[in-house]
Amino acid sequence: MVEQVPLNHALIITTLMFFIGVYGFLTRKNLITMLISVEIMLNAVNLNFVFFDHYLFPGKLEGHFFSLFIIAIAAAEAAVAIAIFINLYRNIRSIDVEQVDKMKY
Amino acid sequence: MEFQYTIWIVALPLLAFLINGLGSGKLPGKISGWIATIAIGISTFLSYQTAFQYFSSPSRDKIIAFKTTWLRFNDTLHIDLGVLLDPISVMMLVVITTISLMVFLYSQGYMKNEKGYDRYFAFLSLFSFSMLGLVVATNLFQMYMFWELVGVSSYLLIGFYYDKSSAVAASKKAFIVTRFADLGFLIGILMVSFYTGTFDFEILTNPDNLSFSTTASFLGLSTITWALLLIFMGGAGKSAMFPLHIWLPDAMEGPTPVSALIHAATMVVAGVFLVARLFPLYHAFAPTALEVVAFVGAFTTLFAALIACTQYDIKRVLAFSTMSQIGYMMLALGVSGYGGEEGLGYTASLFHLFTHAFFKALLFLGAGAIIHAVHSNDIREMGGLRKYQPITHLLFLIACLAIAGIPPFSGFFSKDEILAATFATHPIYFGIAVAVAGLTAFYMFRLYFIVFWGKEKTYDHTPHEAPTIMLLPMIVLAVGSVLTGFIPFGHFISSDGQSLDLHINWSVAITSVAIAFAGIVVAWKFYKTESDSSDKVARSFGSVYTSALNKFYIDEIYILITKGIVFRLIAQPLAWFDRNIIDAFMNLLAAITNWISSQIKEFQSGQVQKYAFIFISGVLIIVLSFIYATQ
Amino acid sequence: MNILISHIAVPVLTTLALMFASTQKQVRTIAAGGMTIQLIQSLVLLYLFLQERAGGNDAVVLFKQSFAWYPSLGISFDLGVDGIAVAMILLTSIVIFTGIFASWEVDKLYKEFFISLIVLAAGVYGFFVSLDLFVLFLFFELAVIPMYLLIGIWGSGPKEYAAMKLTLMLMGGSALLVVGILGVYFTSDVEGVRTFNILVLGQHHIPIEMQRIFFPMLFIGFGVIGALFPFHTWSPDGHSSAPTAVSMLHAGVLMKLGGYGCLKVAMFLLPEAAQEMSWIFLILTGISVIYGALATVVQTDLKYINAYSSVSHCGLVLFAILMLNKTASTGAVLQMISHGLMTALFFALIGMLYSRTKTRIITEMGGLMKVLPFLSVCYVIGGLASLGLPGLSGFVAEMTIFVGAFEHEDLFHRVATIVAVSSIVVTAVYILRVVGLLLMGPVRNEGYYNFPKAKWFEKIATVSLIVGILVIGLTPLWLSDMIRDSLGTIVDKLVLK
Amino acid sequence: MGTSAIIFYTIATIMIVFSLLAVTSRKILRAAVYLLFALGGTAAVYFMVNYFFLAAVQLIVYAGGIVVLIIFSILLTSHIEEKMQKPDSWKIILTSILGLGGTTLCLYVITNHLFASQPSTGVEATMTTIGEKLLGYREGGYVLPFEVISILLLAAMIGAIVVAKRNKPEGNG
Repeated sequence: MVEQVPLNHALIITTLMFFIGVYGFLTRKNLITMLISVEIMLNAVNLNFVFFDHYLFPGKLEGHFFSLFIIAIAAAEAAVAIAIFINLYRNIRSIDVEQVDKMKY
Repeated sequence: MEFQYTIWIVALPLLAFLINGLGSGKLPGKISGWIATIAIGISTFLSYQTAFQYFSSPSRDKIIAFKTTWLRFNDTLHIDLGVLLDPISVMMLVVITTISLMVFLYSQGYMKNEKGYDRYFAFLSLFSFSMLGLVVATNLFQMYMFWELVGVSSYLLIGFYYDKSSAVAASKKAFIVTRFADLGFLIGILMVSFYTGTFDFEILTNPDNLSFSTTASFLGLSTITWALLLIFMGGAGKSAMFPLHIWLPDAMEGPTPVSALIHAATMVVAGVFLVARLFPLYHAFAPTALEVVAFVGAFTTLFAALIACTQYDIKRVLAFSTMSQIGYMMLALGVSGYGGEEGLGYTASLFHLFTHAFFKALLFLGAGAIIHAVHSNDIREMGGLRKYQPITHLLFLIACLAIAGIPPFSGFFSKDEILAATFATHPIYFGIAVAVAGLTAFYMFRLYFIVFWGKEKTYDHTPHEAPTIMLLPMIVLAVGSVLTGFIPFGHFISSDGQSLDLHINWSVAITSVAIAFAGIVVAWKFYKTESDSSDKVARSFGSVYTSALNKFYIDEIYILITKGIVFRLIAQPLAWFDRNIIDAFMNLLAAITNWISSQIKEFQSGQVQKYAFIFISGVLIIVLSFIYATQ
Repeated sequence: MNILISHIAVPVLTTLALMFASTQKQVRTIAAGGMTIQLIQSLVLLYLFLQERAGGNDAVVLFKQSFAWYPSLGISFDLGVDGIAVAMILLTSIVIFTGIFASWEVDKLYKEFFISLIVLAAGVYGFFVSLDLFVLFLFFELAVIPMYLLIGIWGSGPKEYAAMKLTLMLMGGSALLVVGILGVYFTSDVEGVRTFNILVLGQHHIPIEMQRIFFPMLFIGFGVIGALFPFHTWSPDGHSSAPTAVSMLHAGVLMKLGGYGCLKVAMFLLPEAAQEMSWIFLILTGISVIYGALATVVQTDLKYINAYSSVSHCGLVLFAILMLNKTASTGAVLQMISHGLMTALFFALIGMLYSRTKTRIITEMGGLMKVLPFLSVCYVIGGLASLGLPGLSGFVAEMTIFVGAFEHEDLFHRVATIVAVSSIVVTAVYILRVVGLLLMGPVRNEGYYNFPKAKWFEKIATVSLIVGILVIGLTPLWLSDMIRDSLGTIVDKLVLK
Repeated sequence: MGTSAIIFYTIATIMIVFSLLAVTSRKILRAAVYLLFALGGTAAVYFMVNYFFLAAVQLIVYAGGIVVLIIFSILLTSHIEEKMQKPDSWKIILTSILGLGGTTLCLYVITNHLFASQPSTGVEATMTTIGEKLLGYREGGYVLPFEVISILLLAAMIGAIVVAKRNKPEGNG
């Protein structure tokens, strides 16, 4: 693959994916869909790690492990986030992000 | 130093002040009066001793009897406290201590039943101390210090009856008007010291040693002339010269002995003393200033005499008469030259100061005795008092004759010298002076006839003769009023320290005595018996009479300026400006901050997406700027 | 132990001791005891200082001590005093001592009150003994902050507003100060070594372009607390709302930090700019003097009267400093001390009168001389000192300023002096107005006859202040010479171009 | 263009498309499913670079864990039939501008930078190497982050339980 696909192209893909995630995070109103967007962004970052590892520092596996840890943390994050959502839903009967502004000023 | 004891002349009254002041209310009985009187008595004795010792030597040099540095400003300027003895200061010592002693004694009777007896004597001692310190000052600044102290003690004494609103207002007025004049004095001192580098009288009164480092001028007058004019302003304020005279009539709110001591014999002549002290300086560097002195003196003497003819308050008549007499002294100083016969005005002025102190103090004390008996100040409520107060009547008559300038009473001699001095130099001033001599005789005898002759009024209780302790000082002063004219004054005091023979200029003397008699006769005609002839004459003068009665509305003009302009048009708008512009501006700043923060508070909306949006935009902008920067 | 350190230590220890006190009696005994010790050791300091000087020690500052604090930034805790600082420390000791007695009857949160008050005093002491700009600024803030609490909690009237306004305006000044101090710090390094030490900085030369930027910052920064026109408006509001002792301490001492700072920091470190720009500030301070005095004339609240007259008097301090010569600067320091004592006396008396009459409006009172002779006489003495009666401290200070200012070669300065001199008339007007309305005249209210006479602690407070005023007024020479000697280093820099 | 390139670009297209769908779909459950596809695509890329373990983890944790979690929570909190509101158009416009701007910026950087690709050394990410590295405490070992993440996961688990638990005393429960 290294020989056939230049790193630039791979990075273009991840960039696109990342900003798609950003777009989703900023436009979606439902908290769960926002979480989905976050996962997409994380994924893009993971891919980036892997690509850099694979293309530029083969054999070191640093990107590999980083991705691994990110996945683990993402799992934790998702779990906590969803716990919060459920609690929130229980309290205000909605998981609309625009209604969650209790902490302003 | 043989004169070192002179420091006690000044220090003893201070001691009395401290004892009476700190022990106020705790001292038993009337002891405070005796403490003060004994202190001033010793001072008086020492003053006579000094005078005897000083004048018995032929030299008229300035002697520094005592000197200590009190405050240093820089290498050349420093305030010393000390005792300077020269003819005029020794003469003043004698005058002040004598009059003070008499007044202290008199007060023991006069104030016997007043509350605040201790306080009264404390203040009176403070005044004596300040006045003595003033006349023996070795430098301008010491003089200024005591000048202020004199002003304060005058303030305290005028306001002695502090629960009487009119007394409070009068004391305030006196202090503020003189303070305003002192402002001129202070600026004058600063200017003089700036150009000469010294405050010291020894240097300042020796014009040969002085050179003014500037030729700068302002409004056509040299700066030194301005400086001396400003100093004269201080003197004019204390001496109640027009137009700074308005405080003096009101100052009569104080106890009568105070008026006698402060507002007749001693403090009010401080201005004359000041000009006399700096006379060499005036004469050598600022003849223009001296002309102003003469003009102000002449104007005041006439002006005050006219008002005095119309007043009904016994003390106010005397107050205006004081102004008029001090105007005489100023006039004499203003027309005087330096040295020899030229310096006649100088000698005459101080001679008149000397004699005036005695007969004016006597007049006031007499007035005090009358007021004490009648319980009123208004001469319309008096009449026929010669039956009840024969001794006072006699003494008052002596004083009236003295002030009217009838020979052989002392006023005749000194007034004659003043007239002679003006006659030689300024015919117009001479005319004024002679006219005022007539007016003086008229208004004094108007007073005399109304009070002691005239129709008897109904009194609440029979007027009584004053007690001995009050009569005694009056008798002493009366003796002074008769005899002091025969002192060969020119031998002791003259402008250049050389002995000057005073002789009576007969043509002048005859004129003035004739005029004085005319005044007395007119007064006798009008007031000997109650008649309406005086009213008719007064009415024929019409508006002149009314305006003189109202003191030419000077007070009203002052009130307009102070209350109307300074208070209402400057101070109040300023205070308003401070609250509503300056402070409002500060509050506006605060309000703007508040407004801005309430605006940007919106950023803190709680909307996660907004935060993220801004965050990401920020990141992008930073990245962009980095890229831009590294290219 | 170094006597300067103990000057900071005693208030701190007193504060600590106060924390363990419980009853009101204990609290005020501890506070009074601590501040009495402080007063005594200030007198000892004065004695030691004069001894040293008499012994020929002519170092710029005495009792020097230095503790490295943050060496890599050049911050160290440097202590040392010259004659000016000694005089100011003595003033502070007297004022805080009397302040304790003047607030003897505070019964709301008394413990906290005294703690804040003494912390404030500790800040002031630290300010005066510090030679290091950074530490100096630290203590400055330490003195300013408790003010907010003291006014906000124990004040009267619109106290929150006043506390906020005062603190914010002073903080605004502090902001300028920080910039100015850092500016001096960064522009004056020699061979890469930076220091905050004033004496060392004083030997460096700061480029004139930099001076032009930082001088106004430092001067205005200190000027705000010195009530420089037009940054004085915190003073009337703040003082009128503050409790007695706080007004005393604030007007008596804290406002002096401004003049002291202007002289020893702004003028000393940035002399060329000071010379160039003095005329601007001269106009402002000249306005302060006259304007403050005139605005006082129409006030009716006693505290406002005193606050505005403080603006006028403190304006004179800055005015004198800007005259750039020794005599005027000596006068400025004298005026700081004299005004400190006078205004503390006034505020103390106002507090005492207020506790009886329950009003501060002079038109609603009258005839107090008859019912409260002791306090009234004290008030009159304070008033006479304020209007510059010889024999009291005000005269000495004002005359030194006027003579010094008039020494100036430049005509403009002399004309400005004449303008400033005329304030003495206005001062007389407002002082006599107050005395006339408040103390004299007939007794306004029958109830006045039931007023309690002056209590012992009130007498201690007023008498100690009056003694201070009298001592300076009667024998000014030692004080003025002590200050003059210390001004040499500062003024020489200003005069030499 | 070789086979792997073709495969890669295909997978890439799939990922992009499903990502887009995941963030724009107005039915929430569908969005979750699209996410699943995008994640699956990622796993495929991992396979392509021979990181089998990572690919497996990706499938298990993401596709198997997180997506299921998301779907459950959707079922708990939303009506799946309901179409979500369209976001405000100004929001879309602004965000698009931001997104496009960011993309352009990144792409500008990426395309202008020349990456020095290294040839593959043939070190495989075998289970042995991974295990040794993950538990190695010498240089190149990841035992510390491994342990820290273990604790994090534990904490997250407990936290999630606490947060999601019904609070008994007050409220309506």
